[in-house]
Amino acid sequence: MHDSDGREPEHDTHGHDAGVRGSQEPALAATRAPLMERELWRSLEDRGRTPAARVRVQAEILAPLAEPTSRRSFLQLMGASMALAGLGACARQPIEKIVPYVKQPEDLVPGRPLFFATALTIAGVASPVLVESHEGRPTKIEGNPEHPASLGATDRFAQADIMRLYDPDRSTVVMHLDDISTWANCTEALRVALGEQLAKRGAGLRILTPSVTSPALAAQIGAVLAQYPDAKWVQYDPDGRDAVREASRRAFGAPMSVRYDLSNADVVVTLDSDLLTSGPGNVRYARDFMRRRRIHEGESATMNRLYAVESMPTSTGSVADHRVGLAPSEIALFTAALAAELGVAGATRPSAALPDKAARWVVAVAKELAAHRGRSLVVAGDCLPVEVQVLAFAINAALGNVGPTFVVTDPIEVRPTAQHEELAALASDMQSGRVETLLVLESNPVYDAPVDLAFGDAMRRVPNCFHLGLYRDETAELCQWHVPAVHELESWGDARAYDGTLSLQQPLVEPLYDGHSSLDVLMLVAGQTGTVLDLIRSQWQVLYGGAGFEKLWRRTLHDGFASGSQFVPRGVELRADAVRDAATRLAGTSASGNEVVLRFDPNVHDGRFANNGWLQEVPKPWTKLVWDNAAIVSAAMAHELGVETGDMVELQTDGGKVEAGVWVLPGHAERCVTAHLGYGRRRGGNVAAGAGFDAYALSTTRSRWGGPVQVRKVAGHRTLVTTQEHHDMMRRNLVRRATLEEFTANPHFAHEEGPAPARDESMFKTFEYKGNAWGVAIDLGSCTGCNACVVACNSENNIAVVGRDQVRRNREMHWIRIDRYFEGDLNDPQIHHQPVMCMQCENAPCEQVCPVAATSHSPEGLNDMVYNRCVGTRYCSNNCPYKVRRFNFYGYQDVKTPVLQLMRNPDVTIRTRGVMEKCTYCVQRINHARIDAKNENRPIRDGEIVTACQQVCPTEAIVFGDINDPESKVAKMKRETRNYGVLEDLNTRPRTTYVAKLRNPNSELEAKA
Amino acid sequence: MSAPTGSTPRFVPQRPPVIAAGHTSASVTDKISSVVLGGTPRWLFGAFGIAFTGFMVFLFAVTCLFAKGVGIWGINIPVGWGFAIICFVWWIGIGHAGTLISAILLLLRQSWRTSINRFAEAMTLFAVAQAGLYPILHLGRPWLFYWLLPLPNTMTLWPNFRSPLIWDVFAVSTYMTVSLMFWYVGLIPDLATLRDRTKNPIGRTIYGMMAMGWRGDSRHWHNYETSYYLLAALATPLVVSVHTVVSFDFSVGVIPGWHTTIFPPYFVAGAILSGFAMVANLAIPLRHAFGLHDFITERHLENMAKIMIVTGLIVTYGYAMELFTAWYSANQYEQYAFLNRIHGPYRFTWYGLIFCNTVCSQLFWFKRIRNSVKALFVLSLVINVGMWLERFIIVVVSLSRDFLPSSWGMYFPTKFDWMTFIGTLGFFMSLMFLFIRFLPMISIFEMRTLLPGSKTKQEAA
Amino acid sequence: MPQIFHRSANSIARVSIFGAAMFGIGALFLTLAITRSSWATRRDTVIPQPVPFSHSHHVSDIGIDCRYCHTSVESGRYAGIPPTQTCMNCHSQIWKDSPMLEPVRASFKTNTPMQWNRVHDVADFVYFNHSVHVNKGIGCVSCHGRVDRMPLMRRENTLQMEWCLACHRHPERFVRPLDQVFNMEYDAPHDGGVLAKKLVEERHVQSLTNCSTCHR
Amino acid sequence: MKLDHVARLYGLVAEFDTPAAIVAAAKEARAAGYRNLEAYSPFPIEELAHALDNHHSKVPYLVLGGAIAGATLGFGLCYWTSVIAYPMNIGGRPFNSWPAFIPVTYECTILFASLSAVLGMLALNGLPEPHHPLFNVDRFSLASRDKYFLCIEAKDPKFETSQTRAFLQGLRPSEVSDVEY
Repeated sequence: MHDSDGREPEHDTHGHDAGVRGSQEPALAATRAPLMERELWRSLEDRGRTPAARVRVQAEILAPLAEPTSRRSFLQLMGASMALAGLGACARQPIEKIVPYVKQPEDLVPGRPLFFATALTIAGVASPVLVESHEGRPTKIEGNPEHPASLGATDRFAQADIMRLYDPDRSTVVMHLDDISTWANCTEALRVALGEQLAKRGAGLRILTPSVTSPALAAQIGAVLAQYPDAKWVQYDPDGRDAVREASRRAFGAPMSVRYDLSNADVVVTLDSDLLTSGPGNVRYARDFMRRRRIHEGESATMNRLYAVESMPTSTGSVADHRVGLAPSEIALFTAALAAELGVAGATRPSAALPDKAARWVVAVAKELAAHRGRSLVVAGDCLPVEVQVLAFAINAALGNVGPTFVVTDPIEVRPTAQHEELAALASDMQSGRVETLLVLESNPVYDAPVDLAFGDAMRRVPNCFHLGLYRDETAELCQWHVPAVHELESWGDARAYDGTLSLQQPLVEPLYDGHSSLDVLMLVAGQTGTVLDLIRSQWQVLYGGAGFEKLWRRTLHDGFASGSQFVPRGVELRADAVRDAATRLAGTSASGNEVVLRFDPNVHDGRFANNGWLQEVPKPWTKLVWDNAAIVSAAMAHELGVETGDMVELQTDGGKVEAGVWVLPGHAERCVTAHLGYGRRRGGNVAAGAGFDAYALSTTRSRWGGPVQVRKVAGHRTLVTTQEHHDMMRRNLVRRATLEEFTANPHFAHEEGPAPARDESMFKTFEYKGNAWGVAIDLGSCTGCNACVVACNSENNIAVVGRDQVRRNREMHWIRIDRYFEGDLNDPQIHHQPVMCMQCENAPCEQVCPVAATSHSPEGLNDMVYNRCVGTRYCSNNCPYKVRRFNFYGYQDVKTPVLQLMRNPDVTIRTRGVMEKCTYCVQRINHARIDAKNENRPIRDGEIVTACQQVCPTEAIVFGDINDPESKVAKMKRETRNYGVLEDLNTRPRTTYVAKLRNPNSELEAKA
Repeated sequence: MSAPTGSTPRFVPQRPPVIAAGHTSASVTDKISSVVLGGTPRWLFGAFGIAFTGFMVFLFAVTCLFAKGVGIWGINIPVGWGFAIICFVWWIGIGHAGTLISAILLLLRQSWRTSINRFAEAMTLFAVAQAGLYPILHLGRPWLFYWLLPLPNTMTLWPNFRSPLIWDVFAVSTYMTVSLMFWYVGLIPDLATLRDRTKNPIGRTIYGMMAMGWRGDSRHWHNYETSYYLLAALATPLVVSVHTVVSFDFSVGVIPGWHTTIFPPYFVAGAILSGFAMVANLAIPLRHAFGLHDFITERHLENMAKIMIVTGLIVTYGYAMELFTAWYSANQYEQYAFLNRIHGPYRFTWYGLIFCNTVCSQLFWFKRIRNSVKALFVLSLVINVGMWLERFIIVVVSLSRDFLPSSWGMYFPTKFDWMTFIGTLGFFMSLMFLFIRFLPMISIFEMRTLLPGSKTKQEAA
Repeated sequence: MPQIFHRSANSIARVSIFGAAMFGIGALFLTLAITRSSWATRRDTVIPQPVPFSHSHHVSDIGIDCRYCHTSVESGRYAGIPPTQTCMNCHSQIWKDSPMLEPVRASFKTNTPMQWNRVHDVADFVYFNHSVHVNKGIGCVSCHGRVDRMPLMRRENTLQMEWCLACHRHPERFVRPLDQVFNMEYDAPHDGGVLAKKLVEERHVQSLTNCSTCHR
Repeated sequence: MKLDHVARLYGLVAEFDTPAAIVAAAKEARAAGYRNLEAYSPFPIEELAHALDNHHSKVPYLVLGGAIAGATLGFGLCYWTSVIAYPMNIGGRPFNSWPAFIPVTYECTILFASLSAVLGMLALNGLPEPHHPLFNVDRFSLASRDKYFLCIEAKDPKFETSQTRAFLQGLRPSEVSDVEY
């Protein structure tokens, strides 16, 4: 896993053994006793005695050998190779242990996973999930189909969270300064500190938490504040939606939450917002949005239309019908102009001129919006200034969208606050020594607070800092006390989803380490006893008290949320003066000089996922950059600066300066540099170490999301690693595409190159596939390139993280990749996403060339890959036209770190060194379904099998099923005229086909463009 | 040999003879066997030392490979094959000259072959031995190489006989075996000679065993010749088939630049070209070192040069034809694959290839160049480089840019790639030197047949 | 020139040539023999267990049904090794002081699991599922042999791929009525495969020999 | 070399200097009715084989046999493994994808043919035979250099030591010597 440069190959020299199965060895030692009871697995004990292990030992001796070798290590090498040579012979299987339960849980069938509904939170907002649990080990996270915020899908972050649970870098012990301490000592210290505070009514006590939507937690904090009236509770999240809250306060008189209903929107305008793939509710938004876009034969051919105005190109922008790149200040002007154009009351046209493309847009977009009153939507990104937010509200109000598409509700935060102001106040209090005891609960301000607060220095002045967190991070480092936090899958809790739906969190596994939750700690502070569960139950009783609570509670446990707890839309009164005020302020501004755009990274978000190998290695949309962030600029600006991708530039704001590698990105706005936050972690863990630069150094309270910047070229070079160097489709008809008009005019546009070769177009008689014939259809129009499928596949199929250096050598292991092609003007390109996994060709070129028949065809048309038969000639990969096969050039799988063994999917073999691997259509899921069906002596139902990528996809772009069943969803999709196979003229007969992409451009703009 | 017309001055009056005048059966015997029976010249120690160091480098690289995995090489996805397969094909190619010279030229009664066939065959063996290593080394799990053999096992699994790699296994091992037998059979009478000449008792025992008690009985000679000719007749189609099968590794694939029907002929031609180049590279120094100018004459060198002209033309035709087919096919993938060879990031290899194999091989049209030993030696070296480049282009350049631009990628050899390559050169030369030192590098008994004194007819007449 | 070799050398030479060939072939057969030997496969070798549990006693003497202990055999991948609880159901009453059963009681008291040694152990990359075999009418005996005659558990079959395939290629030779699956004494009717044919049809028994049936 | 028994005579051997001489001698010996003759030369002399009437070789038949066996075995192996032993759907190709089996068949043919050529030759020549009475003759070592030998074996019905020696002397050899066991 963390074996980034593959220095320590895990050999599997057991002649007939391709690998350790994922489930085999949860190192019981490393996990706590209660977990041990649940393990039915064979234990690690004998492992040291297996030949594989013996060689591994030698391999470790050899580890330093990557570089030039001394005589000694040469001799060691000789030894190792002798051993290897000898081990070709058949070896004897070691005797393994069976560890049954002492008392077996009733509902548990060994080998059958159980699913539990719970929720994960980012910035307090719940994303509802179902968690697959194997004998008490959570192994896979899925969306919660019943929950309105998920409908069965999740985003990439939720998928990757399982790896955070098992992250070996998680903090495991209570630390006092730099010494290992105990929970008892910590509580004692806390008691003493609080004792002092009790006297002065908590005047010196501060509690810092992330945004809180959890009623239980809020109530608990309330209880604490009751005892310490003068204490202060500060909420801070780098991605707290301050601007939105503030805007709603100004526009509606009270801080409100805003959510969108895209199922009613015909025209959507996003202003610097990655609506569809990040932020609260993105999963649901993506689903609703795409459902309004998909066109099926016979149905009325209507599509919604998306205009994206953004500085850094986002996934949302990539699926927009029209995209324009504008610097943030220009976006502000654009909004103002749009409001004016629409005749919004109080709006004034800005004095400063817009780029003419933008100017054209204002007219066209306004026209379009006006034509769709009540069925349109304007979305302002969370990072835009309050004024822009206000205007966006105003526009929606003016268009009568408030209600149908633009939904205003009570705030989902229990106590909505201007977080940055609170944090600033806290910082100054600390500076001036007014703070004596600080509780930092699961947040990391030292890393992610604006630099000008000098939060770290301020904290040094606080005598008692207590930190609770998953990692011993930058903040923990400066606290006297650090307590390891429990992961959300280890603890009870509750939180609200983006729409206010109250979701319950339940523990999937006993805490792996001596961890505690915020609730724990706060109960301690409040001097309460009892369990967290009781606390939550009592809190819920308050909410849903009365008779039948037990019933509701049990149902909630099952569903994962209280159904119907969604917040109801509120009618709101827009304050004209607020609009006028905002408009005039914007009208004054002008767009000039270079700006830096600070945004959350698509992979590591605000930095909380920086130590997550899966997310680090997932290629970012648009750039396909991995393991790094960069100073992203447009081609024109790069030319202006005289830099190319990889050159170093220095970015300087009033906050400070950083050096960053340049990435030239087609479609990026002019006059601005995008720097993604969340990298450059100083105490982020082994995975995060060395990845990227810390863009928070540029963020100040005045310009948190960027502002004026000096950019200058400096010496040096950084190898920015990408998984795809070539953006050009080379006039190869890989992603077939058309506009809605073109399609209606010519429904067969996808087959202009002629149809696929006939089935009998071969000198051989072709195989007939009776019974089930598995296939996949992918709707290219729906793919946002959000990467959720890639992470889901990693998790489902135990795919190794290979690390920056190996990716640089084109050795990433992803079974599914999202190819990205640019089309058209370099400064304003169209982008196409194409998810590519094994096509399961019926005439598979890979199979024929394998000398040992390690890959062959199943009667259901699967391209079986047998890892334990593979000898690793790599011939199959060479001969694969789609290059979807992946090879273990080293032993990439970490089979040593015990805790990582718990993470593995027990149904998928762990591949060892020298073995080829590839997508299997999740054959393990197919087999489970088949076995269930056979046991019940019935055929497999359509939809009974979903592949990991299909299940997670927020936009339902991927459909798997039986193509021999004419009624199956996949068969229907494959009957569409737009359905085509990539490279099908090679007569490979891919089972994975694509439904050509449709765009719905505004003819007016298209003509001018 | 029994009808050595090719060598009688009658037919080729203007050319130098294949063996200098004034030699008798005795002088030939003593001259050639003295190389073996005489002491070891000092330079041989030095040369062997260098070669053996190379061999050690090879062992080191291989040990690292087994200990750490093929990841130490530059290979990746899409370029799954690198130096290993390039060298495999290259060595196999070089391995063609030996059998070709001994078999085909024998059948064609080209008696000038006689003085070079022995070490050409040895060269074949050692080259094929090098080639044979690579398919095993390049495996991800080399310790399972035996899964490529049709051995009964508890999995009831068998090799996939549709895979060209299995064809390789059979072709190369057959070629190895047959060449070995051909070489050994040819050696038997000379081993007898050495047995009877050597003063050293150990040597005598060893040569004695290897000679199997050969006495030169006329009945033996008859069976011997029959089977030797039959072997030649069998080796000829074999030698053609081997590189054909090797070329299948690529032409059976679907990758643009691989999927070509012209591969078999032009692989074979290329093989012969590089084979003769290598023979020239070995023959010229040896001839100097051991003063064998009488036996390896200008005529031999010139003939080799001529063969290089022809095979050089054939491969050139191959290159041209590839380009033409790509253009004519109107298949955009094919067309791009070849444009990429000329314009792509690896273009220099393609230009190098054209220079080495086309330009240089055709320089031999000039008699002055053809007859200059130095030129021949240098150009042969160049041609060997060229043939290596050809394989590099076929393997790496084709793979680096195939169908989906999204998965295009470059291949850069690592130090381990180079060590494995240089290493085999050392391995090869070490074996070569051992052979020169301990076995007659020119077939003595066949030389005898070339002597005027060996004719019965003229005297009888 | 004196003779180099004694005349015996002639025969020695010829014999040694054939000898070499013979040696090669012999070595091959030896390897095959070893891989199938009970040493390599642990077939028919009794592996020591913390408690010398006797299937023959519990099955044939007492007549406990397989499913009493192996609860998940019909529903899950694993037949299921009984939790200590199951043992204690009876052994808290009978033999409750037997020293032989001390480990069981200890496990129950200290709430630490028993650690049995695996007898039927397929390679880690083989995904065998009990439920589907049982539900298609493959009797326990077919793989595990007459456990009712095994005082101490041992592996009856090699569990090697060729052995699996023997059945997967001809399931009809092994299927039995569902009510006979757990019957140790079941004896297939000698009706020329009429019953087998019927069972195969109504249970949709397939001969699955493709790789992903067992390997993923 | 010590002989552990009374030396008996294997035959008489005459040494000649030129190929022509030995051919002539061989012809005369045959004419004189000797049948158990052996002629030794440093290189093959076709006339000599004719003179001694041993130019019929069985090697070609062996090779043909080997070739046929090889072909059958090669194709048989491919066919049996991929059609009968474990038929698999490999890339949609039929079980019996015979065109793909040709290379293996071909190589096996050549391998077996060549093996039978070499082994056959050795067998027919009774090799290996490191020990042979002729090696007791000191000058015989020149047979592998530039001398030619004609040997009349004692087991020849017409053989009578003194007569035969006289006969050989009559052939004007450079030397006649006894061949002892």
